[in-house]
Amino acid sequence: MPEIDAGATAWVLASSALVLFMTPGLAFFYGGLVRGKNVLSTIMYSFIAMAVVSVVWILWGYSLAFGPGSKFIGNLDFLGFTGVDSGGTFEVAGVSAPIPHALFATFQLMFAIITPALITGAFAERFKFSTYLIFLVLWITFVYAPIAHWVWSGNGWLFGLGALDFAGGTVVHINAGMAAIAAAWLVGRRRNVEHVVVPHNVPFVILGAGILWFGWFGFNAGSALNANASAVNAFLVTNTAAAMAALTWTLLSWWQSKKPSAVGAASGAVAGLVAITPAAGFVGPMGALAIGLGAGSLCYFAVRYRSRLKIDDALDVFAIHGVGGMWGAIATGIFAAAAFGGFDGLINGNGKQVVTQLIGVGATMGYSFIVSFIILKVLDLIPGLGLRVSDKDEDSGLDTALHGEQGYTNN
Amino acid sequence: MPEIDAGATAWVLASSALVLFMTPGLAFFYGGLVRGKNVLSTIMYSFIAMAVVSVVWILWGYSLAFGPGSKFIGNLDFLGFTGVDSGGTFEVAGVSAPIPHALFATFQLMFAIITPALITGAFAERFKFSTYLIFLVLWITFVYAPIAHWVWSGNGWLFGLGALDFAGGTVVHINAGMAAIAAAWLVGRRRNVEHVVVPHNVPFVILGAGILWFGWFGFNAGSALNANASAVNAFLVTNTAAAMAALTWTLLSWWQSKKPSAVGAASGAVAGLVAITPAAGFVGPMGALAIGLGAGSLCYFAVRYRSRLKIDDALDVFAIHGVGGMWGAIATGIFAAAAFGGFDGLINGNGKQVVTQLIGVGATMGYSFIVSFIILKVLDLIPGLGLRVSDKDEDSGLDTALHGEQGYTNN
Amino acid sequence: MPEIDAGATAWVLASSALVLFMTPGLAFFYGGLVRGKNVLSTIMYSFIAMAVVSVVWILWGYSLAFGPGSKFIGNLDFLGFTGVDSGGTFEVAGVSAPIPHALFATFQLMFAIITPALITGAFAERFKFSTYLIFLVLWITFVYAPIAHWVWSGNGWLFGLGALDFAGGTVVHINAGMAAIAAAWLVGRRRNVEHVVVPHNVPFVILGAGILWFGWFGFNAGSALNANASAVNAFLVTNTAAAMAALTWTLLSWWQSKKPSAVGAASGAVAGLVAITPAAGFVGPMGALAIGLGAGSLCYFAVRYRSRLKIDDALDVFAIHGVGGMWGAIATGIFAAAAFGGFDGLINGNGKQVVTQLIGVGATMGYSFIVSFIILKVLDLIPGLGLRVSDKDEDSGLDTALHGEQGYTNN
Amino acid sequence: MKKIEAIVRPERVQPVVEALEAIGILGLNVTQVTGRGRQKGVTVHTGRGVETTQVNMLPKARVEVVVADADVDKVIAAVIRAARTNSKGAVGDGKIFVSPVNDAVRVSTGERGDSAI
Amino acid sequence: MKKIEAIVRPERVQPVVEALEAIGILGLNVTQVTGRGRQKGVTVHTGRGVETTQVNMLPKARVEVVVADADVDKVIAAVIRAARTNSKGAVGDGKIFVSPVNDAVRVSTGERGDSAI
Amino acid sequence: MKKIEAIVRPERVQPVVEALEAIGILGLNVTQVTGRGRQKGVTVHTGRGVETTQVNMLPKARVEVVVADADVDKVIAAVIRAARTNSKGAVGDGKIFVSPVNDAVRVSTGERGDSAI
Ligand SMILES: Nc1ncnc2c1ncn2[C@@H]1O[C@H](COP(=O)(O)OP(=O)(O)O)[C@@H](O)[C@H]1O
Ligand SMILES: Nc1ncnc2c1ncn2[C@@H]1O[C@H](COP(=O)(O)OP(=O)(O)O)[C@@H](O)[C@H]1O
Ligand SMILES: Nc1ncnc2c1ncn2[C@@H]1O[C@H](COP(=O)(O)OP(=O)(O)O)[C@@H](O)[C@H]1O
Repeated sequence: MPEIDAGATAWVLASSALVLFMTPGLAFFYGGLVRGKNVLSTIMYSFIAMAVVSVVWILWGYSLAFGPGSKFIGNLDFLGFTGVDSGGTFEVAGVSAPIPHALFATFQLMFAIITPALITGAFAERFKFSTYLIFLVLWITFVYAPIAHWVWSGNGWLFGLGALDFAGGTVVHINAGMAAIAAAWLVGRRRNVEHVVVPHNVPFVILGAGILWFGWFGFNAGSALNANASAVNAFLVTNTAAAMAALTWTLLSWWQSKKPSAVGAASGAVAGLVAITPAAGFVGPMGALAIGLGAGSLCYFAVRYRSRLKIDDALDVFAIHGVGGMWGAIATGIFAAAAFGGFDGLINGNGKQVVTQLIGVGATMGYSFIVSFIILKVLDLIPGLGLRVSDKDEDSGLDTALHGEQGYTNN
Repeated sequence: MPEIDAGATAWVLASSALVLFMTPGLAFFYGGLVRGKNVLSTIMYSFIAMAVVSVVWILWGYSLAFGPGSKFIGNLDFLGFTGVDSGGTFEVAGVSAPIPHALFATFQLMFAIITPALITGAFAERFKFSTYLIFLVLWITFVYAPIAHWVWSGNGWLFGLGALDFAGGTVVHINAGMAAIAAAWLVGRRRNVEHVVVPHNVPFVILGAGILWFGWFGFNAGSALNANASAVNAFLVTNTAAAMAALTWTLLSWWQSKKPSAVGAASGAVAGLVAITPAAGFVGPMGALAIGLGAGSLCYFAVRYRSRLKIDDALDVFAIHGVGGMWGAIATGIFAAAAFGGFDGLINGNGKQVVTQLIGVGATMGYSFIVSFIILKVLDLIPGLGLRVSDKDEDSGLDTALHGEQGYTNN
Repeated sequence: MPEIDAGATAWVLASSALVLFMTPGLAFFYGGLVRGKNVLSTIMYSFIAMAVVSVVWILWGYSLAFGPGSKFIGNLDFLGFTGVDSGGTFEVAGVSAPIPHALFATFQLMFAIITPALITGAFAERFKFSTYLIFLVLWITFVYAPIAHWVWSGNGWLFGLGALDFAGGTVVHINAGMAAIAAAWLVGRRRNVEHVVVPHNVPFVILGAGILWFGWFGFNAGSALNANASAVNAFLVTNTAAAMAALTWTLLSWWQSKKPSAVGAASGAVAGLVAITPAAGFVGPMGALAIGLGAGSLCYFAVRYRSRLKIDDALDVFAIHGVGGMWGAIATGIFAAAAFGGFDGLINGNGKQVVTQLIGVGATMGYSFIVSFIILKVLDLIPGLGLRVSDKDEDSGLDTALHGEQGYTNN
Repeated sequence: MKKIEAIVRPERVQPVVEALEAIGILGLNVTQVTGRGRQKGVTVHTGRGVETTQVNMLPKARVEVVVADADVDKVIAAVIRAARTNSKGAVGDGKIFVSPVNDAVRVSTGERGDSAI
Repeated sequence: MKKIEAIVRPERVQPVVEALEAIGILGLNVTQVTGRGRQKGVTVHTGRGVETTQVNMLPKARVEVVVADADVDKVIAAVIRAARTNSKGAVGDGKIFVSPVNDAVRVSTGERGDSAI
Repeated sequence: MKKIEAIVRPERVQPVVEALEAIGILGLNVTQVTGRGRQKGVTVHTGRGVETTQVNMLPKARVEVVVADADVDKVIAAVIRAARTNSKGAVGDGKIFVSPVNDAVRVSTGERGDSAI
C-alpha cells in the first residue's frame, strides 16, 4: 500500500472543489439559456442535485459504485462510508492511488452530482421538481452507480475488457445524454416553443461556460488521482480540446448563419471539454486538437439536426454530451498513444482499441437509455407524481408556479 | 521545527485563495437578497472589507490575534508582519504546521476578512459606508483579534481549556452573529419594510451560495494546515453537512409554505456550512449528516421566528451564523469521535466536551455582543459619524445616494 | 535535473486553472463596464482569446517564446509542443523548475491568453470581431512571444541584463497597455460618447474584479513554479497590494467626486494587482503596501487625465495596465529586498536595479507600441478587413449587429 | 384615429401580435408593466424563503396599437380571441382601453394622419 | 371614462396603490419610466469612477388607472396624498395627467364600458 | 393640452431630449418598449447558436411629453429633426402620436392645468 502523498492529496482536494463548482456553473449555463420565467427552476435542478446526490452517495451510492462487488455492480461494503478511511490510501479491487480512500470517494461524489444535473437541460422549463427529486435518487442508484462500476471499478466488466475512459466520457456524458433523450421524449415538447427560444441572459451562459472550463481541469486532471505527468497532460489536452472546439463552433455558426454566436462559442467549448474527457489521460496535444475539431463540428451539426426532431431536448444535452461523449470515447480509441497514457489506439496501429471503445459506448447507451426510460415511465404513471407540470404552470413559468419565486424583481 | 512540506503548502495556498474568493461570493449572496437600489452598497460592504482588513491585519491585526501574548490577547511581536517569515514553518506558542509562517498568517487573514463582511447582512440597506470603514478597523482590533487569540493561539484560554473549533464556529460565525444582533438593534429597522423584501436577483443569491460552498472547502479543509487525512475528512464532512442542510431547508420551506424555495436551498446550504465549521476536523460523515439536519432545521426556524422580532437583522445573520455557529459548536461536543480528530464527544462517552464547548460559545457570545455594542454605540454618538443614513438616502437607495452609482442601467 | 515535485506540481496545476479563470473574470469586468448593447461583443473578445491563443500557443507560440533561440526570440524546437514533455521537469536555457515541462508551457499559455484580452478594453464597443481574430494570431506571434522571450527565457536579453519581472509586469501589463494605446488611436473614438458612459451592470464589474483577484494568486504565486517560500510571499504581497490600492482609489474617488465609487474600488484592486505583478517575488508586505498606494494613486490620476485625451481608450487599459505595469516594474527596482527574492533594490542600496528596470520598461514600451501599431495599421488597410464596424452597427450595438445576439431578453 | 391599449398576459403577446398581423395590423408597440385587476396575485417567498407574501401586482404586457377609427372593432375582436387562455376567458386575461388620438406622424417621411399609422 | 396617469417616485408606488385600494380603486397598472421635471438629477460616476456626470433622467414609476369620470377627483386627491414625501410636497414628487378614454373591454367576459373597468 | 408620444430608436433618446431642451421643453418621461413598424426586424441566434430566428419586435424608446396645445407643432418638428438618423429619414426612425389630455396636476403643489406641465 503506497503512502499518502501530500502533493497528490493537495491536487485531488483542489480538484474535488473544482468539480463541485462545476455544478453551480452548469446551473448558470443552463439558467441563462432558458426563458427568464424559468431561470430559477432550471438553476434549482442543478443546485438541489448537490444536496440530494451527496446524501445518497454517502449512504449507499458510493458503495454500489465502487464496492468490490461483482462485474456489474458494487456491494454494500462501504454503506454509509464505513471503511472509507481518510487515514489509509485508496486501494480497492486492484485499483489504487496515493491519496486517502475518503478523498477518492469524495472526488467521485462530485462526478455523481453533475451527471444527473446535466440531464436536466433536456426537460428544463416543464419537469416537476417533486418528481425530479425522486428521479435523482433512483437514477444514481440504478443507472449511475452500475455504469461507474463497470468502467472504473477494478472488478467492472468494461474495465476488465480494457475500455478506456479517463474521466467519464461514458459514465458521465454518454450516460447523461441518453437519459436526456429518454426524459425529453417522455416529458414531451414544451408548449408554444417552435425552435425559437432566445436565451434570456447570455452573460450567464458565458459565466457558466467559464466556470465549467475552469472546473473541468479538476474533472480531467484530477482524474489522474495524483499530481504527476498524467495530470499535467490531462490538464493540457483539456484546455486544447476546449479551445479548438470553441473555435470550430464559432466559425461554423459564422459560416452557416452569418454571425459568430457567443452562445455558440460557449457551447463549442463545452462540447470540446466533453469529448476530451475520456481521452484526457491517453492522447497528446495534437490528438486533442483533432478531438476538439471533431467535437466542435459533430456537436454543432447534432444540435442543428436535433432541432428538427420531434423530441424537445431543450438545451441539447444529447447533442452535446451524448454526441460529444461518443465521439470522445471513440476518438480515445483512435488517438491514444502509449507515450501519454500507456495505451495505443488506431493511429498507432492498435485498431482493436476502437472496437473495445465501441463496446463501452454501446453498452452505456443501451443500459442508460433503457433503465432511465423505465424509471421515468414508472414515475410518470404513479398517481400524484407524473413528469410534467400543468399547462397553466408552464405558461406562467416554473419559478413562480413551482418555487414561489421570481428570478428578478424591480424593487 | 518541521520542514516546509510542498504538498501542505500547495493545499493551504489554494485554500487561502478559496477563502478569499468567499468574500466576493458573500457579496453576491447578500447583494441578490436586497432590493435593487441597494445592491452596490451591499456588495461594497464585503468588497471593501477585503481592502481594509488586509491592511489592518498586516499592520497589527495578526500580531494581536496570534502573537504569543497572554491568555486573552496576542502581543506586538508580529507588528507589520515582522518575524512572519515565509522561509520557516509556522510554530508559535506551541502550535505548528509544516507550512511557512507567512502562509499561516495569510490564510488567517482571509478569515478575518469574511467575518466582518458577514455582519453587514444585518444592517444592509441603511448603514453608513463611512462609519462602516471605521467600524471595520475597530472591530477587527477589539473583537476579532482577541477571540481568535482565545480559541486558536496556543496560549489562548479557550484553547487551553480544550474548546474545539476547527475552522471558526465561534471565532467567525457566532462572533459575526452576535455583532449582527448588536448592529441591527442599534441601527434600527429599515423604513417601509414589513417583512416583505423580495430578493431582487435570485440568480445572484445562488451564484453567491455556489461560490461560498466552493470556497468553504478551503475554509474547513484548509484549516487542517496540511494535505492529510484531517483535510480530507474536513472536506468530506463540509460537503455532507451543506448538502443535508440544503435539503432540510428546502423540504421545510416546501412543507410550511407550499413551495420549495431556491433562496431557501441556498440558505440551508450556508447554514450547514456554518454548523460544520467548528466540527469539520472532529466528526465523520454520519456526524455531518446529523449536524446538517440540525442546522437546516434550527436555522430555518430561527429565521422564521426572527422575522417576528423587532430587531431587523435584514439578511438574518444571527439566525444563520449565530444559531448555526452555536449548534455547530455544541454539536462538535456531541458528535466528536476520536477516530476522526482525536477527541471524543458526548456520543462517545465524553459529555464533558459539551460543557467545554458551551463555555466557548458563551464567552464568545458575551464578549462579542458587548464589545461590538460598545463600538457601535460610540460610533453612533460621535458627531459627524452616526450609524444610519438619512431617510431620504434610504428611500432613494444607498447606491446612488452614497456611492453615486446604480447597479444596472439601460443604456 | 531535479525530480518532479508533487507539491510544486499540485500548486502550479491549481495556479494554471486560476489564471485561465481570470479571462472569463476579465470578460465580466469589461462586460459590465460597457453599455448593455455591447456586453456580448465585449465578453466575446476575451472568451474567444481562450480559444485562439490556446491553439496558436501549442502550434508555434510557445516555441517562439520559450524555445532556446537567440537573445531576441525563441526558435522552432517546441513547434507543436514536440519536446514539451510531461514526464521530465522543466529545464530550458538554464532556467528550471521541479515541475513537468508541459506544465510550465501550459501555465505560460494562460498568460498568453489574458494579455491580448486585456487590450480589448481599449477598443471595446467598436472593433470588428473578424479583424480581431487575425489580430490575436499576429499579436501573439510578433509581439507577445518576443517580449516573453526577452524577459523570461534564460537566453533573453532582458533576462541576461538582470531585469526583474516576477510574473509579467512588462510582458503582460505594459505590453497590453501600449498595444491598447495603439489600438485605441487607430480605431478612433466611439461615436456619441463624451466621457459619459455609465457602466451598464456594476455587479458584473465587481464579479469580474473578484474573479481577477482570486485568479491573480495563481498568476503571481504560481510564478514561483513551486510551492515554497517564494510562492507564499508572492501570495501575501499580491493580496496586500490589491487591498491597499483598492482602498486608495476608493478614498481618492470619495475625496474628488464626493462619493466612494464601487467601480473605483474594483479598479483600484486591479491596479494594485497589476503593479505588484513584477515585484511579487522580490518585495515584502511593507513594499507591497507602498506599491499598492502608488498604484492606487497613479492609476487613479492616469484615468482621470486620460479622459481628457483625444484617444478613446474605452476601458482605460493604458491607465491601469500600462501605468500600473510601469510603476510596478520601477517599484520592483526600488523596493526589492534580498531577504524576499535574492535581489536588492534602491532602498537597499542598489540603485542600479532601477536603471535596469527602466531599460526593461522602455524596451517593452517601444517594441510593443511600434509593432502593435504596424500590425493594426496593416489590418486596417487590407480591403475587406479594417478595424472598425460601420456606424450603423456601432449605433445599434455590436451584440445584435455582429453576433446576432442580445445580452438580455425579456421572454 | 384611436389608440388601443391591451393589457394581456406576457405569454399571450406573441399570439396577439400574430392575430393582429393576420388582420393586417403591423405597427404596434409593447411595454412590460405590472398590474392588478380582479385577478388575485401570486404568493412568493420573501427573504430567506421562510415566509411568503401575497404579491398583488402581476407581470403583464401592454400592447399598444394606433389604428384608424374604422379598425377599432376588428382589433378588439382579434385581441380578445388571442389573449384569452381558454374559450370562455379567465380572470386575469386582461383588459383593453380605447382612447382618442388626434394625429400621427411618421418620423422618416413626415407623413401625417391615417397614412402615417 | 378617464385615464389617470400618475408619475411618482418609485418608492411611493406602494403607498399610492394602497391609497387607491382604500378608496375602492383596484384595477391599475404600473410601468417603470425615467423622467425629468423641475427636479434636478443625480450625480453618478462614469467609467472607472473618477469622473462624474449629472444624470437628469431619474427613475420614476407611472401608475395608470382608468376610472369612471365621477371618480377622477378622488383618485387625484388620493394620489397626491400618497405620493408626497412630506406634508408640503417636494420637487420631484411627481405629476398627474388626465386624459379621455372612449371605451374599456374586459377580455375574459367581453364586457364593455364602465362595468369593465 | 396634448400628449406627444414619440417612439424613437433608443440611441436617439439623448438627441431628442436635448432638442426638446433647446426649445424649452423640460418635463418628459421615457419608457423602454419593443415595437414593430414597417422596419424589418433583426436576425438573432436561438438556443445554442446554430439556428437563427427573425425578431420583428425591436427595442425602441417612447418619449412622452405633455405640452400646451400651442407647443405641439414645434415639439413635433424638434423630435423629427433629432430622431432622424440621416437627413432624409430612414425606415425605423420612429413615429409620433398626438392625443388629447384634459388636465395636469403637479403633485408637490397641487397646481393644475397648463401651469402644472
Ligand atoms: N382600471 C384599470 N386601469 C388600468 N389598468 C387596469 C385596470 N384594470 C385592470 N387593469 C390592468 O389589466 C390587467 C388585467 O386585468 P384582469 O385582472 O385581467 O382584469 P379583470 O379585473 O377585468 O379580470 C391588470 O393586471 C392591470 O394591469
Ligand atoms: N410635461 C411633462 N410631460 C411628461 N412627463 C412629465 C412632464 N413633466 C414631468 N413629467 C414627469 O413627471 C416626473 C416628476 O416630475 P417632477 O420633477 O416631480 O415635476 P415638477 O417639475 O412638477 O416638480 C418627471 O420625472 C417626469 O417623468
Ligand atoms: N400603429 C402603430 N401603433 C403603435 N405603435 C406603432 C405603430 N406604428 C409604429 N409604431 C411604433 O413605432 C416604432 C417605429 O416604427 P417605424 O418602423 O419607424 O415606423 P414606420 O412603419 O412608419 O417606418 C415601431 O417600432 C413601433 O414601436
